[in-house]
Amino acid sequence: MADEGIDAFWRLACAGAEIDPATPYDAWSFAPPPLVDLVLHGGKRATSGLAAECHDDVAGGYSVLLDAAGGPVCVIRTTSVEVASYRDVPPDFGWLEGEGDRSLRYWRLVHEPFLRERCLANGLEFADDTLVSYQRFELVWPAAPAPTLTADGREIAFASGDSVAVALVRSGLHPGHGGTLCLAGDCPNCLCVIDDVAYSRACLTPAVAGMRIERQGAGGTAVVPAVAADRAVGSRHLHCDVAVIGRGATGRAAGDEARAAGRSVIELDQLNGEEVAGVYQGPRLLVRTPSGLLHVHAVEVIVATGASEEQPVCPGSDLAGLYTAAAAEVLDGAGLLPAGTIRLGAGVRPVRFEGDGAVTGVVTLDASGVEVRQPCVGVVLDLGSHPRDSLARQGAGLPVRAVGSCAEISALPPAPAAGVVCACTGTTVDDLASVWERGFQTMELFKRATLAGTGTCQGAACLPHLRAYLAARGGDEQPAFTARPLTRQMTMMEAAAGTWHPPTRRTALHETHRALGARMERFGGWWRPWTYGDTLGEYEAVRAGVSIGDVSTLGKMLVSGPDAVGFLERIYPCPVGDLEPGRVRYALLLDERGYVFDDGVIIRDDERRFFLTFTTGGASGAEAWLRDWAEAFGCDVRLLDRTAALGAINVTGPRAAALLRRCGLDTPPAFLRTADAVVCGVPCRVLRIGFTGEPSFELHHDAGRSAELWEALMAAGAADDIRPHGLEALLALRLEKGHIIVGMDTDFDSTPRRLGMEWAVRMDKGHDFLGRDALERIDRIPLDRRLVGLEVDGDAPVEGAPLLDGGAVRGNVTSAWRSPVLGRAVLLAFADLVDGAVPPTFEVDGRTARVVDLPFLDPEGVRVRA
Amino acid sequence: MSAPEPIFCTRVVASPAALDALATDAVALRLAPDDLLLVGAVDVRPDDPDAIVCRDDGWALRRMTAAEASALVADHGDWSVPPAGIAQGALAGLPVKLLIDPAGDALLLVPRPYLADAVERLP
Amino acid sequence: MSFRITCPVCGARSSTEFRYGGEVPENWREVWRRDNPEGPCRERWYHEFGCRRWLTLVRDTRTDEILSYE
Amino acid sequence: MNEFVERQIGLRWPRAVRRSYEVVIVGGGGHGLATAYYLATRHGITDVAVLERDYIGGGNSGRNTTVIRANYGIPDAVNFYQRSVDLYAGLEEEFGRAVMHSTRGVLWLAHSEATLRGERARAALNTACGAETVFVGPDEIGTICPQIDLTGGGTYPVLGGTYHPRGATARHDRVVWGYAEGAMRLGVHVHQGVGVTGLHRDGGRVVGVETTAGRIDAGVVVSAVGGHATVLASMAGVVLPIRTHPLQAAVTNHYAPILDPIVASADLLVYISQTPRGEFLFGAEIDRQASYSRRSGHDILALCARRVTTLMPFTRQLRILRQWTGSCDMSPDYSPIMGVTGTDGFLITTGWGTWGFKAIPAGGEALAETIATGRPAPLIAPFGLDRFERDRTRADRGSAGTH
Repeated sequence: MADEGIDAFWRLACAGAEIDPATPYDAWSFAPPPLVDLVLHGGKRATSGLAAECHDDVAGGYSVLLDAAGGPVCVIRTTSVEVASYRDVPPDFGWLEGEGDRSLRYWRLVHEPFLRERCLANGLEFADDTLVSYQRFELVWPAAPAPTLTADGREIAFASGDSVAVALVRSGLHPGHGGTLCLAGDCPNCLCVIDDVAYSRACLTPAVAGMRIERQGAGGTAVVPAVAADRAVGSRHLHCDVAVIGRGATGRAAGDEARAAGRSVIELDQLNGEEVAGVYQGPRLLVRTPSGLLHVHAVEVIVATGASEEQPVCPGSDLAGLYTAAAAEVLDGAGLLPAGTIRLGAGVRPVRFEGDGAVTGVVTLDASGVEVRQPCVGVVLDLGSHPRDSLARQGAGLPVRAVGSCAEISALPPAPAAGVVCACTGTTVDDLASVWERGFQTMELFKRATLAGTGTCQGAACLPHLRAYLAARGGDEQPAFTARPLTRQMTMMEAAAGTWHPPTRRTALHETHRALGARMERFGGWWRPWTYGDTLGEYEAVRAGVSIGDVSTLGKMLVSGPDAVGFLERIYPCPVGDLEPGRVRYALLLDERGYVFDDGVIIRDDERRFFLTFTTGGASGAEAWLRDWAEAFGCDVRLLDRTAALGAINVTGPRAAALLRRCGLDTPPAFLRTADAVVCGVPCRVLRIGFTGEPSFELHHDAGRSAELWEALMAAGAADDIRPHGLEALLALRLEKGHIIVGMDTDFDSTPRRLGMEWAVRMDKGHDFLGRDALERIDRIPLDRRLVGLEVDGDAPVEGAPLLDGGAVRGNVTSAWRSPVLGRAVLLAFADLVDGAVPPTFEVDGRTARVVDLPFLDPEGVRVRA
Repeated sequence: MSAPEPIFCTRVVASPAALDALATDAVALRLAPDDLLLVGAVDVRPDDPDAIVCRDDGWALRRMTAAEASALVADHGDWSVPPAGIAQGALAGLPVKLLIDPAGDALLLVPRPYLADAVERLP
Repeated sequence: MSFRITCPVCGARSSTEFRYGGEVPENWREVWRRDNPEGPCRERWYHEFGCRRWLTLVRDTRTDEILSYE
Repeated sequence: MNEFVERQIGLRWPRAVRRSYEVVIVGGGGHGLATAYYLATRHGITDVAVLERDYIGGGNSGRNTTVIRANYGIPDAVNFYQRSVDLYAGLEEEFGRAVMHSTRGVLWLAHSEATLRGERARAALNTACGAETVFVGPDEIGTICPQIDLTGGGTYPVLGGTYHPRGATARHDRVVWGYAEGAMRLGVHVHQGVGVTGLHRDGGRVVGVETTAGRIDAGVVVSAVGGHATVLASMAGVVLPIRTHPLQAAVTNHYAPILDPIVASADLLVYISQTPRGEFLFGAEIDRQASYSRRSGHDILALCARRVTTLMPFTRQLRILRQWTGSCDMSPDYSPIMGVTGTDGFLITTGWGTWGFKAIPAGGEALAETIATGRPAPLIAPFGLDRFERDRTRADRGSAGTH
């Protein structure tokens, strides 16, 4: 070794680890070098490389690992070298390489590009069967500090590769009563709270340094964690032809077969930390992984989850010290199977287990039926197995098939005679007998009357026993109950990963409003300024001076085409064909039932081209509505939704026209007229309307120029004390004029007649229109209720307050506001008719409300036309 | 990747045949048979007397590579991106348009009212 | 529950991207009639998150399988 | 020890199906069994058969989220559900059986001014109709349910809401079984595994049903089916304005009791409660499309989880155990459709949408009265099928949201 620093390090290591310093060693760094940190701190115990580049590597060799700067970091000893194809990566390599989420999926993600690059450098072509050298090693020096975790507040050490369950056993703690029965995720016995997440399967969770474990025990009630950390959980979507669940021999063979047929394959295995939580339509699999939620979209799903060993049901079957054969193998491998553990032969069913907490003896029957007791400290059982098929059953009706032992039908065990049959819920065989006697004799009633099968393992362990019991009592073997997701429990945060609340849209003036101190509110799917802090002042600015408001959220639509007029005649209940360019016409929108679902205005640009507006809330549905009917009527029209493209600012108040003149609009359009003009240098379509009861000019313009236009109007209006108004003020202003807000002052079944808006419908317009038939029929039925104006002295009652008449509810307020200009509260309300007429007064909020004509303000429309 | 920014577009709604016949050098997204979105201010005159051609301020745009676009969709959408051409669909709950060019560049268009949500949700 | 709908303009997408338009009525003037069929149902969907166009398809309401597109 | 094992109720199944009954009720869910129970107990009519194609309580009665409340949006509905709240409160005494009725209070949250307005209206109307519902501000909400994040994760701040103290839950299965047991005890036949395949008519009148167990004659046939109301009604020539939608719900594993009230949010469209067993039970709105499928979806689960964790961050690390799907028969005005149908001998109870469980006692009682007296019971008179053609729909936005 040329580098003296490395050699000195080697000698130091030899002294520390008792190695002969003359032993040859190699020195190298990972690609990328920082991976060496994972060896020291992350439990990395394997590496892999292109076999063609690794033929010198042998088991037993020592290496000094270097960091990015070439400095020595640690010494490792290679313990095994295995050469196999890329496809046949050992299943534990994802974990042993220690990278990413330690899944095999992640291993492939980073190793495929790496191996491709190495192939290229060696003049080889990378393929699935490219040979890879898989090397395992141990850390020799410096000795890694034994990793620890905290269990029930106690710090315990564990060995690399331990599951939490094994770590607990290793430390002398048991994962809870019966907690090492299966160690394969099939029983609820080892459930623990791991890092605040209860109901975690200790047997399937790799022990990681620093983890916090609290033992929970089968059937134990978990406490809601005091700390609910906002752990961001990622989600990702993968697409493939075939998803294979289970990487046992059968699963791998199925995957190989699909690959050989040229299909893309994704393999998932819970031993890799990939737990399939559910099989959904698609088919789509939801998969929990340590790094987040995985959505696997497959054309076909193959379930190769194998079989689980039958769990015993007899007195004492919930004691600690019982093991399935697989669990015994795991513990034995970790050197933790207690001496004195006995093995029962295949199919030998114990009569009972004895012990207090932990097993001390097992009683079986001999050939002549005599009980035999064997003392022991543990019992390994061999009761046969049952398909682990809940995912396959969930996928019934979808392209999901089970293969291997998961698809086999197992024989039912003998009917259980005593003991706990469902460990999750603590249901005993006595409980089954009790509900049977009470008439609950089918599987589903059985389940509901005992809750057996509704716990964490969702019946996986108890189902064969429940069926056996029913078969013995009732004769017929009853089907398994429905398999529903989730097969593996996800946390709420995992389930929510990648899902957002519906977005709330912002106008181009959003930041402008916020800079002005507006309180923004969700309204009709948009953020809108509710108030700038002084609603009354905003109201007064409109009534007495000039004010601007952001109405960009209004729906806006262009319609053109040879059938434009005919189409709109069928859409609107008012005439359209007689509308002249330059005019603005208010219009209701009716559904087929004759009910009002939106309103807006119609403007004609030319013979075959129109501009329409809709309410903020109605805008999102307007385009779909128009397109649907255009198709249904076979109309040749072009439609373009302009809502996002156009901003709109309403300039309103007695001094609005004067302001606009100063802004370049020499002749503001008259009431219900429209004109194209340049305002403050911004091209606008100007609509003269009167929603607020004052002269109002809606300036529709390219949304990119909204902020510029707003600022210019504010500057130009400074001399008039211009101020913006929010939605709260607007709702009050329009109420004084008796204008409805669809959705607030209407119901799902509001006909124009119920709204007192018959004037907006022209049954005689000479065209059929949506809702016309229905209105003709409904109009022959006596009216039952009507929207009316009411006045009350004093403050406004609650919006929604009932109208009372002699104690009976006779309607409800839809909008209310104490009008500063009128000096009393004004209300819109639905009122029941009595003998064909609305009574003159009602009781509202303990006061007398008088029915009055609408509008409350300016009935002649003098102000609005000024 | 840059953050999305509001852009000016030109929107052309016309008969499918008129749009098919339209020649332009502009970056073009055919949103539907009768609906074309052109990035930038483009002077086009489709052969349809009822065509609607107007400036469209309704979009924000973000440039990225095709590989970044694929990764973004894998993280936030349940559909996959075609090797080239236009793709439309939901990404993190937002309606987006993607244009992948065969050279490996991609454009992501988000309706301008969702710009702030896009910045938050599509890092 | 969501399922895949193949939009003729945009391709296969989750049904959550679409607005549901309901069954196509035999006669839309029968405003209170709902056939509510259990089995094949001819209905309308609007691709709100994509091309914003309607499509008509036949879906089996027992399984949510799309049987055909028009 | 499993304290949830049924130890009181006993079901006595009839040996055989008789060929004729005075009343045949199709559908062995809560509504069908309650109707039979009240026919027997209140009107002495015991020559009654309830036909259930699968097992009793296996439809929506077994798939709901067990919420009982009366805070509706129209007087007729408030009155009706108030009756149900009262009957539920006395059900344990009536049956002599535990149904795990538990008065928890319902908290309904608003996160926007528009919704706040609706909640004020709800409180005012409920109060006028005698159902206690009070408007509450954020501070009171924090006192009633400290687990709620009043900032709504910074984006859905709680502006206020309503509190309905008599809101309750009960174990749904026990309600169904209690009615079944009570009816059976008085001689009502409840048949499981008997599906109705057709109706027999004489002239216009329905006179019997064809079943998988043969023909059964009936003086009156009552449709109390959930999910297939349209299918059965169409056999009687009755066209229903009903669409069947899936409704999904989910539960977590069980945890020590912490959440007392039932909490719903009208803006987030979600509701959550903790069951006596300790599971957190939550759900959202119906699926938009009509469907008879009962396959659950991942999308609604994800949405629910997002909403619940926004509202109550303490739920973040709770594990979801199971999800399921029921079939809701939705009427156009979100109100039920009950009583006579225009076809003699054929009555219905349907349109229960997402609120069928809470209506079981009042619905059964009123329908039994209608059958026994031949006149629509006053409580359900507003909910007749003819209201649609008569332009007398009962639009109830109070029930249109969730559960």
